[in-house]
Amino acid sequence: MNALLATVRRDILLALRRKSEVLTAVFFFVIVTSLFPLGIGPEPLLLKKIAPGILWVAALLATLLGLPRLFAADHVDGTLEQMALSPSPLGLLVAGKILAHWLLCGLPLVLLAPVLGLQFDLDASALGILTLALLLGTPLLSLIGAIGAALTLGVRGGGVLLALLVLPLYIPALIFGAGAVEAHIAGLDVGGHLSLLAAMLVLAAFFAPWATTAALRVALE
Amino acid sequence: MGNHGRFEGCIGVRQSIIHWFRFASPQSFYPLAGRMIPWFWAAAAISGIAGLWISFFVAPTDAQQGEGYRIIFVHVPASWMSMFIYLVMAFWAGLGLALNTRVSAMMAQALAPTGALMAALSLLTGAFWGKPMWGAWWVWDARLTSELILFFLYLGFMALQAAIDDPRRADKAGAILALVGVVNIPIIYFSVKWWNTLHQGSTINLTKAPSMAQTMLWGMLLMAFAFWMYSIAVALTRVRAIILERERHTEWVKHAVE
Amino acid sequence: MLKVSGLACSRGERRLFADVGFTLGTGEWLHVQGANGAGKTSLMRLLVGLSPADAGDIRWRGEPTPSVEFRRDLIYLGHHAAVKEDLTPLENLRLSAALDGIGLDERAALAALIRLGLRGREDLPVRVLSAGQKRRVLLARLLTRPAALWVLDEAFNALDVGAVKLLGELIAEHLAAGGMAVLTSHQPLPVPGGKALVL
Amino acid sequence: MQWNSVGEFFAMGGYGLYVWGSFGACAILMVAEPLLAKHRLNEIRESLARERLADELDHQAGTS
Repeated sequence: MNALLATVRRDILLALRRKSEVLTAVFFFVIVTSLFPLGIGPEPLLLKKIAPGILWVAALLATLLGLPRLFAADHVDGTLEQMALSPSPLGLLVAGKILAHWLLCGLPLVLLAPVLGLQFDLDASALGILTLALLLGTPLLSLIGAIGAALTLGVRGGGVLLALLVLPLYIPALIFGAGAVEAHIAGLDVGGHLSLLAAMLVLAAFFAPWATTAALRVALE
Repeated sequence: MGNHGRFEGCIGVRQSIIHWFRFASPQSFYPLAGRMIPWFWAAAAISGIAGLWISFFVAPTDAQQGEGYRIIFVHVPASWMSMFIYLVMAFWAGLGLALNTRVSAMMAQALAPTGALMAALSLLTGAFWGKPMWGAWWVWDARLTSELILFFLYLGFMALQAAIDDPRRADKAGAILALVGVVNIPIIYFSVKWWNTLHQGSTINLTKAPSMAQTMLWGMLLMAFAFWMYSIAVALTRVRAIILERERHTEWVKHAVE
Repeated sequence: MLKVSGLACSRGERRLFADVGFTLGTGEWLHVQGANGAGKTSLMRLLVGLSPADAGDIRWRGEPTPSVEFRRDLIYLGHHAAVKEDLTPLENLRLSAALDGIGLDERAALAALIRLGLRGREDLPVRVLSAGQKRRVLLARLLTRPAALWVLDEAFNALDVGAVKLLGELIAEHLAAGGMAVLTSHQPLPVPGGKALVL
Repeated sequence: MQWNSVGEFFAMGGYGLYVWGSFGACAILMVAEPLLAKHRLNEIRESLARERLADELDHQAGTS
């Protein structure tokens, strides 16, 4: 467990030395969501209707943007090799890296979402549901994305390939995440959506680090 | 000569581990596949002709959808096969990953294009059905949407394998992806289904459409059997090519192709 | 203690080596020699468990590898720098120790860096150091991480005369304390004794 | 048998385009795929045969 926390600390320290990489994903999220009203028109009812979908798709793409770098730097400089040979289980270190990725890339999106939701005329309770759904959904995106990042590590055209592999797997998160906000706006109960998101998160937290570890070992061979 | 020694060493070890699994070695599977292919083609042709005859001349006109429903005789088998092939592909890939048998990984690789073709056919025929029934080539129906995602999963699998140069690494990475896909397919399917019922329920459903007459069911099953046999025959042909491509530097390949 | 038998490896279709075997006891070291492309690095990666062997058996203290015990007893330094350019040498040392689950206080880390001649560099980002100095940061791990088996691939490359001598001393101390080492190099090594394995 | 004429059979009760489009697409793709697979197999076989021939020629040149 200490090794996991040490990995988180290390990756956050590294990110703080290279702030631009973290900020890119956040700016991307802000810009993409702001482009939609410009493209569609400022009609409040329409914007309110499409807001959950747009915010979720933008969060998906922003997460995707940072994924290729998740293991690439460690792979190039050889620290990943050292992790694979460390007495600490590689799965634990990988879980730490995924957690750090979420803290650096997912959590800022969760915190920014309510502010951006205001652009779409969402009311306070809808913003609350949006934040809650993203809070459950963004770790799921990091977990699933890590598998894709490990599979495409060091592969030609890795970035585009990563999108092709990962985006179809993001669909359930998108459906229930955006669905929760839509259901709330329509006055329906959102408990089902959120508990399904939570269930998927638990499932992914269990399997994704394991699959990622297996893929990393293959990539290191 | 170094290759020769290593090859025999591998075969020796492998055969002692799984001696009952005779076609575990490419060397013995290559001729075996060659002998099996004509039989699968024959089965595909016979059941295909019988199925087509039932689809067009025996099965009655549907009261609700007229003659248009006859599309199900290719749509449903294609959809079934696209899902079934993914499972089979993941099974072989997983087996290859667990037991390190080369043929099973090659089999997974050979099945992927056929599975993708079945998914594409399912989408195409779905569109041909949708246009007269729903008035649009594409409708976000739960089944069509799931099929589209399945098609993407096949493309991802093939793209990943194509992007990795080292075949052994490509096999393993592909296997992990296929297994991740298998876990996700039911989740994706149910989420899409839920999403669909939440937004708009399509009134006429392609697959459940006609109150299935006995003859229709038989036609569909025969066609599905024909598609199945076809898939095996094509996949075996492809796996033979893959075996030769991968093993071209071994001694047995030099003697096998006289 | 380390017993290797019947090891075989191929890259693609090319067979690199077959039936490689040796044993190492306490205080012994092995010099792996061979021309470029003979498979020295591949043997090292097989040995530590990064890549699977085509055939063969590697046992550490009688148990098959890779195991947690083996990884705990192992230090592997490869061609890569394996240090983070954006961190200082001190941070690099302490964080890699933390990842390995080993507590390393500042005093011990500093002492290791000073022994490797990095006095005055401990708070600079590694990116401003020279290639040889980066290598020294990595070598400092040999002092901070207790391990019985050192697997060093071309560890003497990019080192100046002083550092070569220092690394030789470190290895000699390690062997004298009952450790084991597997080294690759083209040139003669400044370490006495040792078995030789030519690929 | 529900068809009174060939024309009726091809018209498919007004659904001709869609029904024949579906069956046609299946037919085309399911003929093309085996041909492509067979082509791939022949390609590698020819390449192997060429290599074998080259080996023989090489061998002859070496011995004569």
